[in-house]
Amino acid sequence: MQLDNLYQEVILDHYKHPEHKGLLQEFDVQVHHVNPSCGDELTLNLSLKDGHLILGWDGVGCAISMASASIMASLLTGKGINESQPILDAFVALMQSKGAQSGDEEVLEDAVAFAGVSQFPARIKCALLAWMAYKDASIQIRK
Amino acid sequence: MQLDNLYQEVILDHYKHPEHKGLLQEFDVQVHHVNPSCGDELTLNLSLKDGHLILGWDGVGCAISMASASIMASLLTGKGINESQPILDAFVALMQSKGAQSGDEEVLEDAVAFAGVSQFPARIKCALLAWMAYKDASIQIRK
Amino acid sequence: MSIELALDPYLIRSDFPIFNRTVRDNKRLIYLDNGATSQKPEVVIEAEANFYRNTNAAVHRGAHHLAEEATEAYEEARDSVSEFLGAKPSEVIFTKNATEAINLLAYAFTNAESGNRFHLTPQDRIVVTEMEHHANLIPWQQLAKRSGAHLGWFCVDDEGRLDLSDIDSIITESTKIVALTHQSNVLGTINPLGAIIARAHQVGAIVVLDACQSVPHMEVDVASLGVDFLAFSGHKTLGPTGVGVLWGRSELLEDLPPFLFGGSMIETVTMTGATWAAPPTRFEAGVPNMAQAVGLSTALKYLSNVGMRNIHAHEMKLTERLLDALNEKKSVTIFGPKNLEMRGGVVSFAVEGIHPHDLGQFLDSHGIAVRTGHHCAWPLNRKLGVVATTRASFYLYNTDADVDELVIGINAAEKYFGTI
Amino acid sequence: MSIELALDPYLIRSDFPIFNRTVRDNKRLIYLDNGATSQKPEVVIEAEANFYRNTNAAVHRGAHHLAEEATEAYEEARDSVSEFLGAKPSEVIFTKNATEAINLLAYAFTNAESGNRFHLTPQDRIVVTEMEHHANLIPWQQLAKRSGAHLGWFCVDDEGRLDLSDIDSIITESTKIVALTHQSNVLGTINPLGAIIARAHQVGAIVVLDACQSVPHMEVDVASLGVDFLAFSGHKTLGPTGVGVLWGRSELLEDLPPFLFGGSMIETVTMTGATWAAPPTRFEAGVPNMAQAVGLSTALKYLSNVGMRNIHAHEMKLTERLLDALNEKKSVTIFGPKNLEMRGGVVSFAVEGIHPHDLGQFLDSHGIAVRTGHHCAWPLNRKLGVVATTRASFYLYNTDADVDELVIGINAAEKYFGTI
Ligand SMILES: Cc1ncc(COP(=O)(O)O)c(C=O)c1O
Ligand SMILES: Cc1ncc(COP(=O)(O)O)c(C=O)c1O
Repeated sequence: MQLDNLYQEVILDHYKHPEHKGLLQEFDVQVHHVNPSCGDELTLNLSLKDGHLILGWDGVGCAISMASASIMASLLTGKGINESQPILDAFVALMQSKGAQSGDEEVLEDAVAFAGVSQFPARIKCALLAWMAYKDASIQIRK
Repeated sequence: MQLDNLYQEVILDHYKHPEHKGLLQEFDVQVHHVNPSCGDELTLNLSLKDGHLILGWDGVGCAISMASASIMASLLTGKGINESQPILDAFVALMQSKGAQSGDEEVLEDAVAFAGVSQFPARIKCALLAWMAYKDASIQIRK
Repeated sequence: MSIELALDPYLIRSDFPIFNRTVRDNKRLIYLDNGATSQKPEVVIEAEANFYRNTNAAVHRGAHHLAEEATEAYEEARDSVSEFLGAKPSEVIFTKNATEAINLLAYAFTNAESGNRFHLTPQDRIVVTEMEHHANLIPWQQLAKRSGAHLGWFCVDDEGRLDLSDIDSIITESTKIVALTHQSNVLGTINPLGAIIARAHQVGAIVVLDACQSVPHMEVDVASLGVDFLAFSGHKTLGPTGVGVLWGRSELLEDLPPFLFGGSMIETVTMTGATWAAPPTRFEAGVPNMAQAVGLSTALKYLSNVGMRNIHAHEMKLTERLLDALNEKKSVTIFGPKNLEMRGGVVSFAVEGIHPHDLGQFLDSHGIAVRTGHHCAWPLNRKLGVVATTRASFYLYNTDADVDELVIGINAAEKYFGTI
Repeated sequence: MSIELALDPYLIRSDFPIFNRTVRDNKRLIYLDNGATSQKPEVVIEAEANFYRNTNAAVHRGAHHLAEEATEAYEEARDSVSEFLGAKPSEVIFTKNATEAINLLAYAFTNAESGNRFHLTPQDRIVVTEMEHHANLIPWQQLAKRSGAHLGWFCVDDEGRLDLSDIDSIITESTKIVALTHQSNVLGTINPLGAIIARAHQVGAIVVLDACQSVPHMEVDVASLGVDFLAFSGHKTLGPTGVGVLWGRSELLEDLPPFLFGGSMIETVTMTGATWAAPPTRFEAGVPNMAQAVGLSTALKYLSNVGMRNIHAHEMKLTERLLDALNEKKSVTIFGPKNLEMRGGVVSFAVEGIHPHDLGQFLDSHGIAVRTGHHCAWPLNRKLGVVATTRASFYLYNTDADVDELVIGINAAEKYFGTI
């Protein structure tokens, strides 16, 4: 069933048990992103400690957008900011692949579960919401 | 040939040899009408002498609009203003008849030649240009 | 028995080619997104196609045979629309959609010079409601901004109805425009126009009705409604995309300044200025959407043949069936009237624990097309305290089976997402 | 021999169903009114029809299967238009016709607040030309009026060319907009853009090109043209009615305020204000003309398959044939270039002693559709000293025989009206 390509086990798990959810007490950057086509909202906190990223987030949205935030936060927390760039790039490329790629598990780890999303054009924005917020925040934090 | 219904002999005659063409030296009312869809223009002078209408006109336009001005001016000059109303009404009704009427020669005289025009929707405005100018002028002169 | 069936949706479906296709791995198409756009019967598709095949020419601009026939076809389309609405042909303006129709009006106000009845000043007031579609909200926000006029609004109560208790302090003596929807595209609520129109006209305001969700689904007669302007979209009315209608009372249209400037809407033009043609041409600049107007008129004739009362009755039957099923489910919250009183065939709801986007996706995998999101009524969503809802909206071709499939689908989604 | 025929109009005609009909008592249709609107090949008609039959749903608004397919079809249409123009997809805005495209721009200037690059003040200048279609004149007149900016223009000389001798005093340092037509819809003149664009960009003005008469008939590549905005109509380009295009450079569109307000063009909305989506959606409020966009893209593909150079060459051959015949007739005055240099396939003329309306009517009785009147370019007509002209305009399906019939028709009209 096509739907299972979209709602992979790991996505539904993160949706039900989100990680790094909750805003940070202290943070260097906070961004708020909205998906205008559906109203989903996401607030992302970013802080850099000894060159390591700490992410916290909160939001309302669908399983795809919330799981994506959860998986992204897990994946990037602890990484260096430069280290995060190829991961971001790989995720964006995966989303634009129209189902042609399955994603590099070395780089994306659990986030390869979103490969199926790229076949559902209307849902790509959901999966990207957190990542675009991160992109924005990471630009700000570099300044 | 359908075209001959439109360009009746009498219409082409009036077009080539227009009557009452030329503005009056003295007049009570002058109106200027334009057909926005083709740019045709008509100036109509009206004066009342002892209760009798005198019409003069000038303009640029197609055979239909110019012949209509000529025939109208001949028909109405010398008539009383109240007498002109049923003639105007009859002409307008003829134009709206979509070819169903042939016109009352008692009332419209030579103007029945325009009966064929009512089958050409795009040309009705041409035939009506002078008459609408007259309608406008006659309202002003009554004031 | 069959004599009692005024409307047989199965017969009607056979007129709509799209129901010959399937979606998502061979599922039957259960199209419940009629609030967004309607499907088209083959007669409408053919009417548009045949205009191109037989009659195509620029209207109002040529004396040749084709141009005559095109003009006749286009003006006959205007006649049918006016007949459908109980209006005069010269009161019907073809636009590209309802959004343009409402913007036309809002910009025309801005183009009105001092002395013109449509001229607004900072002392004036514009009134809308909290349940407006963005298309009937933002144009007025922007007009308020341009003119300095004040924007006020009626709130929506817990039942999804307009709160009219403060009507006299909302529609004040300085109110010039009251713009509201006939039927909410989210809640299904049909608004009580009588009291609002009476108060608006008492203070000399004009009433603009967004009839996008009513004209396609019920009998709408502008003469008896008493509003001053009305807008709807062709594509929600079985008609083509790319055509909408603004209706306005002729005395008002006479004085209304133009909006789009260009060919055909003029009387005379010089390098420095222009004067305007009479309505409706004043408001139709450029070569119009002729084939679409012809398609729309065919759609309205199709609707009239089925009968607008039959259509409304049919939709209410489906709505009742859905409300009955959803009212029974504890996990479901219905937004808007929970019974059939003063409501149309639009039902928005939430299913506990499942985001509308996920529910919509799940239903889609069963061939069921619903809409999820804010439905272009973001302020209303905020009022309801949700970021999005799931909406099912009916039309004449929907069946009891469509409703049942939707309910089965919702139950299955709850299992799939593990919320029950 | 036949290998040399890059374009066979007889083969092409067989793609256009309208040529199966006759006009006025069984006359062959000789359609020479392409400047007003073009005929449609069956592939375009079917593309629009098949959108309704298979893919119809509201784009960008639903997650269901049909909505996905509709969105894909609509965005693919945008891609084809951008490819045809040598532009980026995000630079292509679908409007209802070219008139709306130009009005969009003119109103967007008015919506620009102080600080925005599109904000105009009474110190600014807008420049047009004397040969503009009303659609590219009145919107700028009105913008001048709204903003207080000054409207200036290039004049047309006796040969029907723009007089650029005063270019530096017409496009002054304070000029913000230069709006002109690529090809005159009356004279056929193709304007020399190079000098004008260079001067406009030197003073920081944007150049708006009315490409209604060029995009359908010749290769137009926005990248090499160097203009900033460009508008054309679908219906003149073998496409459906009800669709037009505004193209704009992305850096400019980024900053351009919206025009029509409503659904889909927003980012966020509250009761009191809204923020806007990125281009091109910012400029496409409401459910768009989806089927028409798809039809237009099919039309552009059809044109590309025939080849824009072939089409232009073919039209120039017909134009030469007509000019040769008319130049020989003492009773005929041609308005505009009398040779093929920098001109397109549009020929306006006067026949001594016969009003254009009468000539058009006579030709129509022989099956020949030409246009008569001011062609929505009234100021140009005044400059030419006529109230109206007769215009023949060609397209890819016209034949030498069409030209010959026109010339025979003109001769016959002179006999009929007794002017020779
Ligand atoms: C040069 C020119 N500009 C603008 C237009 C307006 O196009 P439309 O009527 O399709 O908006 C036309 C055609 O009528 C034209 O020929
Ligand atoms: C209530 C309401 N108003 C306005 C609109 C806008 O209609 P359109 O998008 O066809 O312009 C819609 C539909 O989207 C609607 O439901």
